[in-house]
Amino acid sequence: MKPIIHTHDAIVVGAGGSGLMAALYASRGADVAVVSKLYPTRSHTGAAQGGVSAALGNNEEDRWEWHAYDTVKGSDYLADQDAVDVLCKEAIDAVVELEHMGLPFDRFPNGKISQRRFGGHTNNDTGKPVMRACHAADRTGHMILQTLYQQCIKNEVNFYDEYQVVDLIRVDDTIRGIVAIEISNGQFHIFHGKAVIFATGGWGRCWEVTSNAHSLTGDGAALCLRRGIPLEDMEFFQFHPTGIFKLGILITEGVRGEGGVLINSEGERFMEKYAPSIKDLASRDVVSRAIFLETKAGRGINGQNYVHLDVTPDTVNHYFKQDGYTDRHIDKEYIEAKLPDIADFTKTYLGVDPTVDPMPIQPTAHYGMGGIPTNVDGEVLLNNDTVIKGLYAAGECACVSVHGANRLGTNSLVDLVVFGRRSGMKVADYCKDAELLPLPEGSADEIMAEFERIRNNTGSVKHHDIRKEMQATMTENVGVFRIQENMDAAVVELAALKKKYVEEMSIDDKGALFNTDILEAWELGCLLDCAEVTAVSAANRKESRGGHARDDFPERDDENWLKHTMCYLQEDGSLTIDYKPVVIGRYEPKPRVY
Amino acid sequence: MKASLRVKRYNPEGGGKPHWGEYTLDGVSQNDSVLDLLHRIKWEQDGSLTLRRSCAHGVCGSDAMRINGANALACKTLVARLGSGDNVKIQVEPILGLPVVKDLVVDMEPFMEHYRSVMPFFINNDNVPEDGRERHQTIEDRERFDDTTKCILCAACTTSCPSFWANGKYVGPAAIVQAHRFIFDSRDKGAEERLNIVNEQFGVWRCRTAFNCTNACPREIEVTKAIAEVKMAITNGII
Amino acid sequence: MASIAGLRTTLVEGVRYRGNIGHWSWVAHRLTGLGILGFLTIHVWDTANATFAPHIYAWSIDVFKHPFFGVGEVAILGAVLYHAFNGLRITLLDFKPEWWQYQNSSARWVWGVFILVFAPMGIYLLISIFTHCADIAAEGASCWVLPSLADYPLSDYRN
Amino acid sequence: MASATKQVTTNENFERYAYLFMRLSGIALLFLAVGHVLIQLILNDVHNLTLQFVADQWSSWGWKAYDSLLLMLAVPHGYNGLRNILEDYIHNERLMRIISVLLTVFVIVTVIYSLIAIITFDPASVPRG
Ligand SMILES: Cc1cc2nc3c(=O)[nH]c(=O)nc-3n(C[C@H](O)[C@H](O)[C@H](O)COP(=O)(O)OP(=O)(O)OC[C@H]3O[C@@H](n4cnc5c(N)ncnc54)[C@H](O)[C@@H]3O)c2cc1C
Ligand code: HEM
Ligand code: SF4
Ligand code: F3S
Ligand code: FES
Repeated sequence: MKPIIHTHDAIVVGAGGSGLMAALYASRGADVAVVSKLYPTRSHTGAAQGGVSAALGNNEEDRWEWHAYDTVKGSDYLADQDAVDVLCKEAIDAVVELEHMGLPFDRFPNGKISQRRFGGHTNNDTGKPVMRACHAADRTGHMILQTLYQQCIKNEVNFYDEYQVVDLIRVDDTIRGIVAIEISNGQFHIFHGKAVIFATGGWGRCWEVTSNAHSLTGDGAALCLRRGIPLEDMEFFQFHPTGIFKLGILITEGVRGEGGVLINSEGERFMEKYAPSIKDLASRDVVSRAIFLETKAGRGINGQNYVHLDVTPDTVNHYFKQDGYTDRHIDKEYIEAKLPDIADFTKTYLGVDPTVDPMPIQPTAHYGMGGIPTNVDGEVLLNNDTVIKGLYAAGECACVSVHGANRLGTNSLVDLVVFGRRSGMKVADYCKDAELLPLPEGSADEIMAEFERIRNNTGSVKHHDIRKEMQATMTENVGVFRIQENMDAAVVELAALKKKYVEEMSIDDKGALFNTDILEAWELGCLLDCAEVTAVSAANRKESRGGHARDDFPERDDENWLKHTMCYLQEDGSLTIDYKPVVIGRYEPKPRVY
Repeated sequence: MKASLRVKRYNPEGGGKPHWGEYTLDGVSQNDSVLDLLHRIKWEQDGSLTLRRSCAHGVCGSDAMRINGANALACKTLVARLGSGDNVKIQVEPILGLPVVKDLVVDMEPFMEHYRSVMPFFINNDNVPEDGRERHQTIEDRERFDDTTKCILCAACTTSCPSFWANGKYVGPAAIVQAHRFIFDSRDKGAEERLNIVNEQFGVWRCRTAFNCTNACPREIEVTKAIAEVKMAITNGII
Repeated sequence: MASIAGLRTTLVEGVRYRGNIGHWSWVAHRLTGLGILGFLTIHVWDTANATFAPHIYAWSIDVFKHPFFGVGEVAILGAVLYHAFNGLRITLLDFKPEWWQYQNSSARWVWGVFILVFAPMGIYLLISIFTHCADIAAEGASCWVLPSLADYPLSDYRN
Repeated sequence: MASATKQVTTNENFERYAYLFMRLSGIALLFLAVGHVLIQLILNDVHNLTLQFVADQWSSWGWKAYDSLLLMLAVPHGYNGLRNILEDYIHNERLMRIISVLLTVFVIVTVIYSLIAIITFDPASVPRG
């Protein structure tokens, strides 16, 4: 079967918040195709709950500079501060623009967009949590995704739904397009264009317990890596403190924003010890580590590795009083109105009504701070300072870097809209002048051969077995706390798994129609690549910073490690590491206390 | 405990006919979802079993299927809800009224076409406020359409509707829910156009108030209520 | 690809679908509506005969006294009662969207009230079929024999 | 700020009024049809029904009016219902249009024919027996 060729100015890969935002803006000046393996509204942006931050100051004083400082501090000073300034300044416009597109934000009594408190977001003068997270109940991501998709329909953007992108066509230092499989019938397609924007989301499925969808397998990052693009800061992966025990389903930080507290087996609000001033609303890496330490010290509920997240009105009001909030008081109805979906999840999956009983939670693999390196216009970097023409990335798969070593809650959605928009505009601009470079002969041959290989490989191992082993080793060795020996073991084991993947794996479904067996097998390859880069980058960084916490190097080491990791895949399959300096601006690194 | 699953299989490639696949799983827990069980079949027994899924917790709308006779999301249907005892019997089929592509996967295009037909996007060409900030909306006005913003386009409602089974031209409850979301948004200016679309022959009037949609909706949207509100808006000329 | 909805889907899968009670109310409403309509059509045209061909009308009245039609009449009574009560329920739910939460309970109420009203009447009518047949048998005839139109000369029925 | 309602005008179309007619006529039929059935079947045993009985009833203009109204509502209600059902299952638009026209003609003929029967019925023509 010969691949079918389509030509568009720009090709957006992925239809989550970032992909749709980019498509919307790019389509104002160029002919855009959005190619996505899921129907757009099924992208994982739809799972985002808590909110999108912007210093609107709708209810109390707030400034974008405060937002920027919080972001930099949250990043453990690894974020590039010029990019952070862009993020926080443009967040205000971007959020207002979403409202103009019809996004149904919750409202304050004065009719303005409602905002709530969120981890790490503070009033810089008082150090107290500030109301910065704009939200639509606890389904903010869902509303962003729906709104953007709706606007794309309105603007008649071209969608290729359920087409899985499996290769990037790069010729020297130019990009010519991508190769995709039409999932429903197995047909290969080549999308020939002037520009490609990757917006494929995260790779949380490298770990066992994760808040990420089954579809988040790091395809975009892996494809870039395989075509010679480095991956930046991959060792920094965020473990969200409050995932439902064993399932990993996320319980938004908004629960704590509304007053919820973490309680150990002794009934103690343990965050008071770890972050005396903002307690349960400390930034995520801090809280996850605290939970880990509590359970390790035997203070997990029933001796197991989980603690309770308690948002029952009695508990919450008790601590409000203790914290001196005289004006705050909540009741059952308030919780139900503000956190309806959370209540639905815990009732469905745990049989727990959060207004009556506490929820069992544990840290869950959540968000990749690293990814495909870009500048503030979404242009992908070939190395520390050269841009590769025609290639862009935005959203979770990209690393601008605004999140550094640890992302603040709500800052991902901001990232999607701000940098999705910027890259969209940049692409529209680029396509105006750029010429369509010819498609090389046989652009799809290599990947088609790879699929034939997977299809026909004989062996006794199923992709699921390899996936389970990878997840086990990543959880065990490259999790919340890390030590050298374990990370090294993970690197070795991942290499062995990759070998197994090539040599011993076989699939059951040999057909062409909607073959999810072969696609899952191929996705596993992407996961293995992302896992390996993560493990290698982690083993290399000999300090603790943000999401990368080491027992053997417990301190942050600005002298040696205030730099970004850039990991390259070499021709021979080995990974090499280089570094990129961090852009420091107004905020000099200092110790991080909450 | 054990679970015995009967899954409707169909692979037209090579002229296959629809048939039941029978699978037994050991070590099943009350808290497993049907998606977990289908995954186990796919990963441990037969990799060719085909279904859609993504988020695994009921927010993406990928895995609507007919479980023990009624539409539901596989990832949100726990074994505990389907039976107790040490051998739970579970029957899984694709949703009705859309062409089956393979096994549990149906062609969503007719459904999406209806969705797109109701102008499911915000319309307001007035100038934005002078300060460049957001339009205002009262809490009550926002509440008015809250329920219908929850829709994840899973198609469980439309494919449970006897009117849709009978005639695929019926725009279907999901599209009406989407229209409702905008019609009752105080900021939106496209209400009349949308009302006219669902006022057509195969619009809201095809709804026979059977309530299958409401019962099937995994987001617990009050679907029939929304449809009735649209009917009344047309009838009374007031929204 | 177009949707594959149609009569077959409804007939085969509509019965297999495990909807809630509202689903079965819909099925019953549709069937009773059709049933009544069938009867009504015959009934209307037949009744017009009272004016235009009274002898045929008189004959048909006697035909309808056959136990077969007697049972049919019981069914029609049931159909009208159910269809009427459920029709009211549907109308209220359409006109009062906010009452949607009573969908299940109202459907159960409709079935309950229907049975309460229909059962005694149905039994009464069934008994009267028996007594009718018994009366005729006492006269030495049989209620199972259909009258012949030839026995109904027009002159007997029009002045 | 209080929430305000908006006035809207929408296209006139047949389906919308047909829908309304089904519901409103249904409510009227709730009394007319159920009443009719109860009177015919229960209050007057079917087995006592004769032409004479009809003559007695239609000697009153009140009953003539009752039955006419019932006729004019029930027949269109029933046939519109039938049209709805057929429209569900018959997807050929031309065929369906033809059927609709036939049904309409049939409804009109039936109603007019029966109305004439009711109105022109002369109780005196029935021999007292
Ligand atoms: C449970 C949860 C809650 C969260 N809550 C918040 C929050 O409250 N606030 C916040 O700021 N952030 C939150 N986040 C983080 C944030 O939601 C995500 O980081 C963000 O949505 C990622 O968006 P994206 O556009 O990059 O990718 P996604 O939305 O993940 O979309 C990826 C897209 O890429 C497509 N794709 C992937 N691979 C391929 C391929 N090979 N070919 C074609 N298409 C492909 C997919 O189909 C999909 O359309 C949350 C995350 C999770 C998991
Ligand atoms: C006695 C009181 C009656 C009431 C309250 C009533 C009410 C209704 C209502 C509200 C509907 C609309 C259903 C819908 O669109 O989903 C309907 C449909 C229907 N009615 Fe009636 N009706 C009554 C009597 C009759 C009679 C006497 C007939 C027969 C002539 C009849 C035949 C039908 C038919 C065929 C349908 C279509 C059913 C369907 O669409 O599934 N009804 N009725
Ligand atoms: S209304 Fe409910 S059932 Fe229907 S598509 Fe939306 S979420 Fe699914
Ligand atoms: S099931 Fe169908 S008939 Fe109406 S109430 Fe729901 S759309
Ligand atoms: S997998 Fe997302 S809804 Fe079930």
